[in-house]
Amino acid sequence: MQTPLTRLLSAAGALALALPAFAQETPPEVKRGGTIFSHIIAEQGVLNPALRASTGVYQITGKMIEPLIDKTYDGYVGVLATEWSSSADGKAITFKLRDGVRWHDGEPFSCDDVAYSAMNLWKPLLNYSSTLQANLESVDCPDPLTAVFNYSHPMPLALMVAAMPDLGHPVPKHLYEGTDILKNPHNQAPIGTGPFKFQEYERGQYIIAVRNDDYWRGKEYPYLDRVIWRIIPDKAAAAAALEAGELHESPFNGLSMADLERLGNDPRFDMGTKGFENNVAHETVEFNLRNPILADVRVRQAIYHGLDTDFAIKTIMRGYAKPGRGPIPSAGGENYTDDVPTYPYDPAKARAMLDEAGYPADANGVRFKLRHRPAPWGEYTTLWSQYYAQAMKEIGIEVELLTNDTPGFLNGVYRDHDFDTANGWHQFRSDPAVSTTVWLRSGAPAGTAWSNQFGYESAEMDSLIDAAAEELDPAKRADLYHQIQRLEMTDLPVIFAIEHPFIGITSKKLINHHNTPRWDSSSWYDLWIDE
Amino acid sequence: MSATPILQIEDLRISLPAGADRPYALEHLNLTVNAGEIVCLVGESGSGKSLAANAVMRLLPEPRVHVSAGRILLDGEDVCSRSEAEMRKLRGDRMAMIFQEPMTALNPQKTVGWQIDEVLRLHTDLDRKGRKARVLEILADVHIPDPASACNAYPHQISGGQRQRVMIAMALVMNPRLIIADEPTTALDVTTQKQILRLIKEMQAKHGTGILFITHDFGVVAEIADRIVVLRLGELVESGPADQILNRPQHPYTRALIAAVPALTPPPHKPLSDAPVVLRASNLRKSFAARGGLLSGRRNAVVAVKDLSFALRRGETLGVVGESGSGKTTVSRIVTRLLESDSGEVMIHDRDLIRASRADLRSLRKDIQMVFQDPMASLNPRKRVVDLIAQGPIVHGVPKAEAHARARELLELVELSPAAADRYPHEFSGGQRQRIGIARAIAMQPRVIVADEPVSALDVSVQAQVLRLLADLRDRLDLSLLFVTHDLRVAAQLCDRIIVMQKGEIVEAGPTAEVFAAPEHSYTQALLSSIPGRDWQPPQLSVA
Amino acid sequence: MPSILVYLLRRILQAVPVILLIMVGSFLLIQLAPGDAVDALVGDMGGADAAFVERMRQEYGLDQSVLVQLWRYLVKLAQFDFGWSYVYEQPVATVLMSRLWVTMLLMVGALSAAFVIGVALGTLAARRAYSLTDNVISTLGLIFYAMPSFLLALLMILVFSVKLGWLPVSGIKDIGAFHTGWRLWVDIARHLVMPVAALSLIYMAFYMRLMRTSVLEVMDLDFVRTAKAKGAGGRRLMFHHVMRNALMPVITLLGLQISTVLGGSVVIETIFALPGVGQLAYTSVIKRDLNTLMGIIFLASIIVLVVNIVTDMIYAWLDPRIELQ
Amino acid sequence: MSATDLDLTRPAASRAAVMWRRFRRNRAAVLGLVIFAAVALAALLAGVITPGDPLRLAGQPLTPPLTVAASPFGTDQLGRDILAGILHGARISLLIGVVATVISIAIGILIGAVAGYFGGWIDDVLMRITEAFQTIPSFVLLLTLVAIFGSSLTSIVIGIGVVSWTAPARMVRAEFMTLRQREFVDAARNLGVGNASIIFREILPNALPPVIVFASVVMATSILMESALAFLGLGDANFASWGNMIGQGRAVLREAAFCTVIPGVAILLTVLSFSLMGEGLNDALNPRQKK
Repeated sequence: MQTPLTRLLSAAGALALALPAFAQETPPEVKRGGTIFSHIIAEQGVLNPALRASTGVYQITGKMIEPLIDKTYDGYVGVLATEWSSSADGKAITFKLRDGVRWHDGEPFSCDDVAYSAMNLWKPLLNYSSTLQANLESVDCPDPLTAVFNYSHPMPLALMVAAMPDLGHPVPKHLYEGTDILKNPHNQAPIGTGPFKFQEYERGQYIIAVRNDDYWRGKEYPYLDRVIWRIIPDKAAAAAALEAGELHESPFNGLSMADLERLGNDPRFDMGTKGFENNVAHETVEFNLRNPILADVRVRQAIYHGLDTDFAIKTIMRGYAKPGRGPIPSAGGENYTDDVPTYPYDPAKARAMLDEAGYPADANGVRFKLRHRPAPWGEYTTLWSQYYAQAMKEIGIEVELLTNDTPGFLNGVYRDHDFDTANGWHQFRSDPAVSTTVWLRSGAPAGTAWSNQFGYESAEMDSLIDAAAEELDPAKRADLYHQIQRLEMTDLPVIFAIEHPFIGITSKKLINHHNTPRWDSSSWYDLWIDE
Repeated sequence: MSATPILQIEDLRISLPAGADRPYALEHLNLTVNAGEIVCLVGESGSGKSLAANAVMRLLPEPRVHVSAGRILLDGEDVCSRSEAEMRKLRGDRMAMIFQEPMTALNPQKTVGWQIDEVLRLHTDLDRKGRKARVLEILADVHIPDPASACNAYPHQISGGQRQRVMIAMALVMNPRLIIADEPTTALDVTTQKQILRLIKEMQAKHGTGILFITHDFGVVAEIADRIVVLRLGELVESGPADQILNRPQHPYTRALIAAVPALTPPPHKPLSDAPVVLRASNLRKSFAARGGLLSGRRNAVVAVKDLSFALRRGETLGVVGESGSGKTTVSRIVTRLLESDSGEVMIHDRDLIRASRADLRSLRKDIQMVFQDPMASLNPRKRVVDLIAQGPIVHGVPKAEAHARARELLELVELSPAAADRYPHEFSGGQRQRIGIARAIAMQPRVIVADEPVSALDVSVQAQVLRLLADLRDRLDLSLLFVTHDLRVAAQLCDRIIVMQKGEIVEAGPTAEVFAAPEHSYTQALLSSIPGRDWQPPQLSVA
Repeated sequence: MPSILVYLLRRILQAVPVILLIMVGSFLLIQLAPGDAVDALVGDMGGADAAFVERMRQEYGLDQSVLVQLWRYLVKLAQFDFGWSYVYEQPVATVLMSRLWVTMLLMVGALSAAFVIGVALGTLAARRAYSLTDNVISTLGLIFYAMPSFLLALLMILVFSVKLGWLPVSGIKDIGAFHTGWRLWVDIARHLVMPVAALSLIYMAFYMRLMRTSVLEVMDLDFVRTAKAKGAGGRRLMFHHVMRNALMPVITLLGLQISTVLGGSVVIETIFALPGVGQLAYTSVIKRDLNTLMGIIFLASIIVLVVNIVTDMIYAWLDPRIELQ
Repeated sequence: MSATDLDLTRPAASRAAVMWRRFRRNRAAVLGLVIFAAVALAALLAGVITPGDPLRLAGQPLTPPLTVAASPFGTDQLGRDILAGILHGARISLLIGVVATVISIAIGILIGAVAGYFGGWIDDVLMRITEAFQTIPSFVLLLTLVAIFGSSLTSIVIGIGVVSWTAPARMVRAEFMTLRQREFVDAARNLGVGNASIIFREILPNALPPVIVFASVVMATSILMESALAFLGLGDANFASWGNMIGQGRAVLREAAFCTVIPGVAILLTVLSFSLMGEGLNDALNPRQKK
């Protein structure tokens, strides 16, 4: 139990050292002031990361509301927390909180805020956090700068730490207590501790945040005067705006691949996946094992053999992706392994396997038909579904695409199980226990999105998942996850075909951009603009 | 009076566009209008008389229809060589026009005053006050009762007669040398027509204007013409002083036209009082409520027919006579139950048509058939003639082949070639269509035929033929005829008895001859005295 | 004066059953759609656990039966409470109000441009009927009509924004410039040029063709001949006698099309990132933001009602034969 | 009498011949017919010129037009042949245009005819329903219908039909209200002809010509509506439709404008051909409107 604790503590220490180091690295000619225009593709109803865990929310609130812990290229570093440790039985996790931090309204930040947020928002109201904090019983405040989280079952510290950047944002208790939390006006006008203060939200148009002159990192931060997010749902319009200089950056594939690639070649812009490593997603093909044809694992494997993932990566993702190796992406750190069974593109083999499984082609070359539901998550999933349909035709499977909007898709797939195959994304959230293993475990009620819609039931898988969730030893934990990966790649209830981070495009005028693995969700305290 | 005539048309020719049924609408037209003279240009439809009028005003739909030869001299100056701008100055100032239908000829969106004022604005330098005074003056001149309020009225707010007075005022306001009146009284009721004709004569006498008066009605001609020009299919057939043309026509066409004018002498009274009554209508009443639901406000109901009773005997022709708004058309619709009456009964052979059930009504309809006013509108343009005629019998269960064979026979009966059977209605002339309509009615072998203004849309010569056919069929098939008409001449010719209606009520009824000879009711008297040309007795002419 | 008030009151009362029919019908129709606002929310967030989903359904009242939801909605609506927007987490009235002006500017701009230019060109074409001018105008009209508005919008962005840099690409105003007063309005106008053009083109084509036919028809009417016989001609004839009468069918069409224009703004607002009601309608449908969608439909009903009353009044003003009743 | 025997020497030209003559006189309409014939031919011969599934991989993605003989119009971002898409898409567009129009006109005729013929409370009720449909922006209603029934070709076509019937209904109603007062209707009633027969056999054939002309407008709008749906990503992905091609081509608009422009021009030409033919049909069926 000593090893992880020490390492994490040293990581926290590293931040303390890194701070002045960062300041030294910053070129002396740093320019202060200025406004940055950032692209956001979808309107956000709620600007409270303690109520809505999604990158769309973090992208904005990250500048105003800070988490206990953030993730950098050097590992996990404390933001509002300075140290963290776990009790030996793993049932108590203690955070030391940063001193001298004040909310934007001037009130001091303390353990009360953390305890209130955890018990009243994170546990009952925050998506995914409810699962994570299901066993949270109480948060004690022995002193204003110490928060002790008490669990009824062991909580691996690594899991907790990995989850905190996304699911660990405290909100000010004094503004929320005694109100209807979901309708609290600060959900749209957030009060945080971050380097920028919320100023204005013009629906459908923009959100403005301005410099916090009382930021805890020091008077020199942040460098910028203002951050403005422009809401542009249309990718082509956003591309034109970026080109016209009306935007400085567009994260999370806010432009079409074609425009990203085109503008990536423009000397005015930096384009790439750097700074998005923490937000990796899989393009999938999901099976409904209730269909007797698909219940046969040979059929599922044959389908995998029929998919030319390299072609799809090249045409759809323009090379900014790699083949998937099961539920955990290569960005998953020690929990990831590439030692898994694979199914390289081999249509001849796919055909042979289908023949063998008892599905020969008829006179028209058709073996059977599948009703496929493509997720409406935008360019990648749409094109991937169409590629999938094309590829299946080559091996004699007729695929009918049933296009629906989001609620229609989620209902068809997760509640009604009215599909043969489906495709969509699966986003990896720092640790497999946050949202990945839920997908593979049996027993979830029908209708919950991203819970087992396959009808996949494996006692072995279930026990592996349960064991990993409470395993405190990081090495053993990693090994359990490797086993899970291998089992998934063998049983294949879902094909994690392609692993891809998001792509962003940024004006070269921005200095210090994308310098952390979840940069667009981070606070931008050190970002400045050279103009 | 000046030596040069006001209007001189010399050898005028108007060309039609290629593809028309004839190359020229008008050829070799010569005509002179002197000051203080009314020249009537008479002709049936298609004679080109209106085009001639428009040519004088240079209002032909050029270039498709245009003057291709001849001269038109206004006060000795050639109109044809004028530019459009010069013409605009002439129009309304030196020559003016009065049209047939005053409702459509006035701009519905402008007040009467504005429209007269426009002439003054276009042709004078008068200021607003001066113009206003002149407008009021001219309105008073044409005997509009309250000129000041008429000024602010829109055309739809005044009566038809008043509208035509406004048109005349508009034509007269600049004291033009020439007025062209294109069928100015055709759309009016007889009593109004009489007043308007009187007004035109009065104005002309007062101002010494030359008038070119276009009409198809010899009654009107007899009433006002100084000289007459007769046109037929674009050609001048005869012209001369009124007396000569009216009483001693030379050209066979003129003679035929005049012969076709129904004489005002009713047929001898047929003794029918012992014939059985085929149709008895009693206490019919109909009022029209303004359409509307719960929330859409109410308007006072208009009573179209109040408490009307009459009887029709076998073989008899009963005329229903009245001006527009008298309710005569409503009567024809109620009697055939095309319109539901509010109360009363219509007994046909002891069966009440008004209260008949759907099934009974169907069989009753066989007994009472109708001939409609507009022979174009009353024939479904998408059906062949044979289908039109056979439709009724087929609906009533006659086998199709038999009905068709019978339809072809009927065509002969109405003096149409059997070859007509397979044609569509638009291939026929108005008179022929009306014959088809009659054949359709007869195909049902009815006891009663209700004829609603069956000849009012037809030219005089055709009118006479159709009337003759109706009378003939009535006698041969022992039919009874309920004949609705506004035209007293027509009524006089055909009807055994007449009912005179005014505002939904019968003001007088009796044998036609008696009513014509000694009208008792003042309204009947007014009607009879308004018949144009009633003092002119068309000569008995032998027609070749 | 009171008669006009009585008229207005009656029109409004007449509209009540229609609006009620629309609201109930739409409410039940939308309920047929698979999934609800919470599903959409979960989709947006990239997932959520079962507890969260259940909690949100309760919060939004989506766990109740359809009829209960409908009744609650109608009761609120009767008090002019449009409910809560699930997507924007604001009262629907606030959401609508913040977007209505954009759509109104877009619609009024597009329709007036279409009307003025369409009527002018249609009249010109009719005056020079069958000439070269007429052929050019009529052909243009047909091409305008056949041009998909989104294609035109994309091409305009390419040419006027990207290549020439004359006009802003998207949005309703220059964000971050913080213009005020007349500069703000100039800025907004600049942003609306392309959307208005793209939206108005098809209607311009409609009005152009209709006006041409209508003018030709009116020119054949008797009273125009009367006016000519009076010596009127040229512009005077066109303006006082022909156009006023010929406008009537165009105005009828204008009144009938108002809701179609609202529908057309969906695509245009999406392309130009205009924060208007059209885009909102699209979002509300795919996110099952029931209350917002109902609010939009209600708003559309009111707009249609108002426009119909206004066109009827214009009608009555243009044609004295028609009485408001 | 000379007038009684009509001069039947003139051979009665068949209706079709007369209409064709009038149609032919309008050169633009003939051009429309030619374009339409080309589109129809493309739809017919799609399988011959570009055999196989138009959605399959046909070459290097984003091949520009006129560079590779196999794909003269180039390929899209998934390497699908654009020519094949255009030809096969013609089928879909025509199918949508025709079926949606038939649906909307059929509903429109039924409602308009009944409302216009009977009048009174029936008219009131039907017109209130029509107003309700007309009040909801048709495209928003279409989006809702597609959200409910999914983006299948069937539901899109039915949806378009269902949202476009109000204009034909009003038009048919207006025609019926005029025509029911014409004397030939009274004549038929007077003969004892029943209501249904009067509506469909007597009045409807006379009310049809303007409706047929209007059908060309509905057809054009249907195609535009489908393409707008597809543009928003709500088209049926199982078929190569022009709208789908534009919707997806838009992502590569700057890089490969031909992916958008070629189907865009196809839509433009098709819609244009409908309007042109509509003008010609108007000349042919309603000759009185144009002297």
